[in-house]
Amino acid sequence: MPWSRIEADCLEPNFGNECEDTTRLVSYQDAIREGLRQALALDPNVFVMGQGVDDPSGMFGATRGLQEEFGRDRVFDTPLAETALTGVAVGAALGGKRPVYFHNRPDFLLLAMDQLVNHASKWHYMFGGAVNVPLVVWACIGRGWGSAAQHSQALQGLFFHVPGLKLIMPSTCFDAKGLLLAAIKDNNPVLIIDHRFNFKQNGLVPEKMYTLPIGKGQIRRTGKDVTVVAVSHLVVEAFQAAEELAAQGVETEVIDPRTLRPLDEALILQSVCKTGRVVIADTGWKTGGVTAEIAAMIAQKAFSSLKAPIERVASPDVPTPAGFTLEEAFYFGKKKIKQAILKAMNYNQLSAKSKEASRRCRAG
Amino acid sequence: MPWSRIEADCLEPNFGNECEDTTRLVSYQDAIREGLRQALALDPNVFVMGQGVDDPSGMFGATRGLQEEFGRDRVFDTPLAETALTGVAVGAALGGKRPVYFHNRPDFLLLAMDQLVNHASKWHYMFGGAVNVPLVVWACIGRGWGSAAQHSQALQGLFFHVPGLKLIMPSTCFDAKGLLLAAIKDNNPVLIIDHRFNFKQNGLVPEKMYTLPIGKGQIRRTGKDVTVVAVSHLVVEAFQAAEELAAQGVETEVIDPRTLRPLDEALILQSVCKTGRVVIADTGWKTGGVTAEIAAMIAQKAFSSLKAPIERVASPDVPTPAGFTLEEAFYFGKKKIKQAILKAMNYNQLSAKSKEASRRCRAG
Amino acid sequence: MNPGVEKKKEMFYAMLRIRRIQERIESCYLQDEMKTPVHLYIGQEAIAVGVCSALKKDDYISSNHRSHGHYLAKGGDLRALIAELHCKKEGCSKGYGGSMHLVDTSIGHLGSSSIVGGGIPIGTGLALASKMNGGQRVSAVFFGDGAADEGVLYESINFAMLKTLPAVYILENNHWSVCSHVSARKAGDNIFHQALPDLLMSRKIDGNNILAVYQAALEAIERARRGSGPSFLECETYRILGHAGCESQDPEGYRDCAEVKAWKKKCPVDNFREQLLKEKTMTPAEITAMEIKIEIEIDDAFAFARKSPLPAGRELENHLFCE
Amino acid sequence: MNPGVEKKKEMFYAMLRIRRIQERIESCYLQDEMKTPVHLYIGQEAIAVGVCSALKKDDYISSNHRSHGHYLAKGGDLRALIAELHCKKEGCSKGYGGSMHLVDTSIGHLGSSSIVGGGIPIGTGLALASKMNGGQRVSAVFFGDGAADEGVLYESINFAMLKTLPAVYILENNHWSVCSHVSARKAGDNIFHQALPDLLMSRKIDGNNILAVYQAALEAIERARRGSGPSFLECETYRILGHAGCESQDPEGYRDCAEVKAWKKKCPVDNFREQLLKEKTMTPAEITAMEIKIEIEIDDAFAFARKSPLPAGRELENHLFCE
Ligand SMILES: Cc1ncc(C[n+]2csc(CCOP(=O)(O)OP(=O)(O)O)c2C)c(N)n1
Ligand SMILES: Cc1ncc(C[n+]2csc(CCOP(=O)(O)OP(=O)(O)O)c2C)c(N)n1
Ligand SMILES: [Mg+2]
Ligand SMILES: [Mg+2]
Repeated sequence: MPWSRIEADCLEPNFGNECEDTTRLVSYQDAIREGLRQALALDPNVFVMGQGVDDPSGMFGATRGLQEEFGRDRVFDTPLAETALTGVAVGAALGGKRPVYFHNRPDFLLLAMDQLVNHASKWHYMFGGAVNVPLVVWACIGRGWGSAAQHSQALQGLFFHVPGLKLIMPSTCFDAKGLLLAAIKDNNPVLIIDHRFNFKQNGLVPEKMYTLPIGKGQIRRTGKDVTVVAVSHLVVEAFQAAEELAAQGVETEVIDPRTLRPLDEALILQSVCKTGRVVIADTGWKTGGVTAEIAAMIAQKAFSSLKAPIERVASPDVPTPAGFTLEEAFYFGKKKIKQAILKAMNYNQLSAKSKEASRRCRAG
Repeated sequence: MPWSRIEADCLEPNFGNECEDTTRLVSYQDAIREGLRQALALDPNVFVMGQGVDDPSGMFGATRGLQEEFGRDRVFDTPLAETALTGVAVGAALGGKRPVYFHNRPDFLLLAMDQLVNHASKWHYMFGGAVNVPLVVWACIGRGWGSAAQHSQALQGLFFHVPGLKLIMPSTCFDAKGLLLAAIKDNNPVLIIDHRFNFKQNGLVPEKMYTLPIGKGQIRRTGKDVTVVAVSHLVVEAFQAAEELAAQGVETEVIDPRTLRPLDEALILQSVCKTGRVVIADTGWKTGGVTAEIAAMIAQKAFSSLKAPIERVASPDVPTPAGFTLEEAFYFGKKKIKQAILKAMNYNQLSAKSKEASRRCRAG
Repeated sequence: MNPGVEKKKEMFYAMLRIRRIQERIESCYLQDEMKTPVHLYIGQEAIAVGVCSALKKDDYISSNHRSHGHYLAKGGDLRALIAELHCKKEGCSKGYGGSMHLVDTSIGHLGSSSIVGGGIPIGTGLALASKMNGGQRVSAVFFGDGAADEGVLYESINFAMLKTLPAVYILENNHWSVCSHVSARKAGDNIFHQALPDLLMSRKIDGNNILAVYQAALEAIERARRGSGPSFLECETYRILGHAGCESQDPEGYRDCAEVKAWKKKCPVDNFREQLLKEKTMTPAEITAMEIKIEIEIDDAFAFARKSPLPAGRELENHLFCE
Repeated sequence: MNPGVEKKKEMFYAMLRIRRIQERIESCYLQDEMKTPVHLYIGQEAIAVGVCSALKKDDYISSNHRSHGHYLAKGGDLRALIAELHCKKEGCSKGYGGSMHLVDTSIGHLGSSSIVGGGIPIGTGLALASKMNGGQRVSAVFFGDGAADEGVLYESINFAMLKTLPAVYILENNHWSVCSHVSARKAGDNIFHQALPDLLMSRKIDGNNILAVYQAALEAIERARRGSGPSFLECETYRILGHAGCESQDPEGYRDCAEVKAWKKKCPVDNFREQLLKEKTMTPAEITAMEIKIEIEIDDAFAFARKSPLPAGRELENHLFCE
């Protein structure tokens, strides 16, 4: 049953842009766990809580063994009471602690919305800066094996809309560790939304403690023809799509924002200014989701650079179905990203303009 | 204290497009109450629940007197237990009832997210159509008098992202009644997000029972130069801005989508095709909100018609502050919409293109 | 009150049938034809059967991720269940739901939620709908000890007491929520046992004893139909297998093998079989006949499921809204 | 245990001071200089003062929309409160929070929530932080009968019992949530009174009797500091004024005038004054002196607040994130 276990059995693509100083291959789960261990060892105020963080399966392996090492007071299981426990984490953070709350799936965060949105993300502002909430909440998107409507939602589109909440979606082992540590170090509430497909990867990760800046994206592949902004595990899919299209002479630039809020707008705009063509790929629902904001932002700030309509590749606007034939239609990856790239490439501005104008205005 | 009471002391603008068959002026609260009364009288399965629906203040007056008329079984107060009570409403709907759950403020809906998003909006799909949830949830955005961060959120940007949930935001007395009745008649979960400023209005409302189609917008003013898509009480602000700009020779088309999900894309696109310039105004936060989706949709589907970047007028990306001087900076209306219209009008595509291109690509 | 010979046989048959169905699912599961996370009900059969045997066909049930037992005990269609586990078009949820999302409106089962605790207020709402219609349909709400951690239970029971709803809350305390023992999540006894008895009838029952469950359920259901309000039945039981999937997929090391062993001895099916044989309510031959009948039915259901067509990808956007 | 003369005087002074401050706010409110929804604490002073008099300065409190009493009783700065009500820069929340969002970190008040029940788990988390640091700081969590409807209370108390946290839950049962009587929302008695006493010390107290509240609070706080876990104190009291704003703004017709009248007679400040005079703990002259001192302090605070600058619109985006 591939549902609850994942093997780290593939290597990340060689993006060629990080971690020059190590040759150490580490699995995604171990990268996270190493970050947690280092944070727990460094700062006695850090603690880890969540349903099943002390399980043998240990949150996809990310928390395995931590309770043995750091004790039951610093790594502990919680009741199934997401509303209260999120508030407890907020309160502990106000009391000087640095909780890392593993929430398992984003679906369950819907029970924690009041504490996350009404409380954690407003607390600093609401009191004019007198207090702050150094809280990390982590959740991992489920996918496949009939996880269905309530166990596989990619809900970043909701949290992305909330001021006061930082939102991280890593895609590499290196980033998973460095951004987790940055989140723990941050004095504000930070939500990390991970994806179970990331846990298939092994990648280069230095042993030392390091943090990555929250708000800085990364170019995963340079190209001059078209820009793809891809989120989380779709970075790998976009990269592969780009490599394949290179054979056809299309040079794709792949951008991994790494953190959605704050978003590295400059990096994206710079690329769009060069290419004039854009594809945005996100695992969440299309309408009102992450692709909408990034597209709207580009369409406004790089208006005159755009040579073609921005293509948005996102999940269809339906709940996730259980059946695998339906899942196949629901999920997407390399193939659909390739199609979108080609669509953006093949758009001919001038001819389209006249064609569309005549068609529309006849209708209008 | 203007906080909890609102007087219906002004007349809606004469949009000239609805309700030709009556001269009856009705306040916004009475329009809603009349709709509720007619639904309660027509269908014994309809009932009204919510904190304070039997109060003397009666939900801004919208539910006043209904308990006296229809009894305590059909119009009743609830405990402060938004999570469970939303689930109770879902269950009652599954059991054949048509609950109308008044939730007061959208801020409190954050406690009901699990039932709204994980349950109500997925139930029909998740069971392959075997069951359905004819549920209406109503909430009214607070504003002013230091309502502050937890009592004035315009959260449509969150709910807008959720497949399976219809989302209505009326702006006139006529629509408030007709769309409420359409929502009650609908066999799916429908969320109505209202705004307390709407309750200042009186407008023409026929006495008869009528429904308006969910998914059809309305042109509130025709114009050939620029399109403004405005949501909820901003329709009036946009209309006034348009009227004032007409004196300066700018002819603004004002579109009221009325329902955000489904969205009347055709109506919007038709207008944009004509004008080529767009302003979108929404009461919610800017990033990842309603303006993002509408802008992205237009930028894609009317790409070649656009003569200027789409302007988005929305709330700043911070929690609502309490202080009135800060509130003044936070909220916006006619003035900011006017500025945005002028900005869109003054954009000169060709000159901007060359300027921007040279600037950007030097930076890049 | 002794349920009588026929009722006992029926209940035994229902338990045995659920057990055999679960076993068959388990034994086929690693073939990967059922691509959906199954949460087997083995060891808890007495609860679903005990309660549902006391319900009428048009009474409501609400269920959770561990859904097969409730669905079958209430009378849900077996073929439609197995087809759903195969994510087929003729599944009860047409392949959109999978194992955790079963439905059969013909028996008052309006859908199970896989959000822990999610079904509790919904079941309460069904009781409200029933009360508004005269209160003759009882709403039986099944949930686990994990769900009892959620505040929505407190809110729901308060509401049911407030409105004297015809609801029966059935806590299946199988001691575990995934790999978390109830003692890691819950302080002391379930507080609802301390509610005022006229507001909430409360019982703690041996959930592996079908007759005890049946008896308590009868009492609770009778109370509900009488208009006297809700009840809370805590049924002590045990999750014999792992949280999800089959036995071999249970991770090691989180619980004591001796504990599992001890509970296996308290098997509700075996014990009831022995009792029925001892008191001569049934003969071994009758049981053999049952086993055969069940096996045929299961074979048929699996054959049906395998033959049933798969939903096509282009049907993805169906069923988002109801006309 | 008798608190002694000095302590009694202190407590009386604290109650009188809160009362006079609330009255002043009420009397000025219709001038519309305080553009923020105020929820006055008149009639409930014995609770905040009784509890906070038993707390140390670095103990934590969590508060709600009806926030003035808790803030003042714990020692929050008066000028900063009045300035906040005027939405001024020198307000405790710099004008970003308003009446419902008070804070004073120097006295363990880390911010009040206006989401009913929202502060309950946060106060529980403060108790967790304290426990992790040795458990010497107690977390006192104030909330109303409306908040007791919310499931988060059940979840929070369960967690506090599970982890034996140094938390004291103080339910201020003033019988009303806006215009909803507690009987329209709650079935029967508060169920936490039935918890096992070693898990949760539970008391039902006359919340208008300062000595009773103080006594119970001492017990609960001592228990918390000893590491024995949480307590639940239900203080019966009454909301004399309307839900928000001043008396004249209370809508009519939702409650019986006789009820209000009867509770006005149980005024915690008046009754304690009489008692202290009768038992000769204080003289009328001492009380007059107190009144004068308080009035001067209030005048000063309002003058301070009026003079304080307003936050500028361009500061809108400050304080979103902490560096
Ligand atoms: C709100 C929520 N939190 C967490 C989960 C993950 N989860 C799925 S099943 C389960 C175990 C629930 O335990 P219990 O209610 O005792 O039922 P059992 O599995 O023992 O039958 C958990 C934690 C979930 N589905 N929903
Ligand atoms: C979750 C939530 N629901 C509803 C409200 C609206 N509301 C604000 S104060 C209040 C009354 C709460 O009553 P109670 O807790 O008894 O406090 P009291 O006002 O009596 O002091 C309500 C319903 C809210 N702020 N938060
Ligand atoms: Mg369990
Ligand atoms: Mg109250």
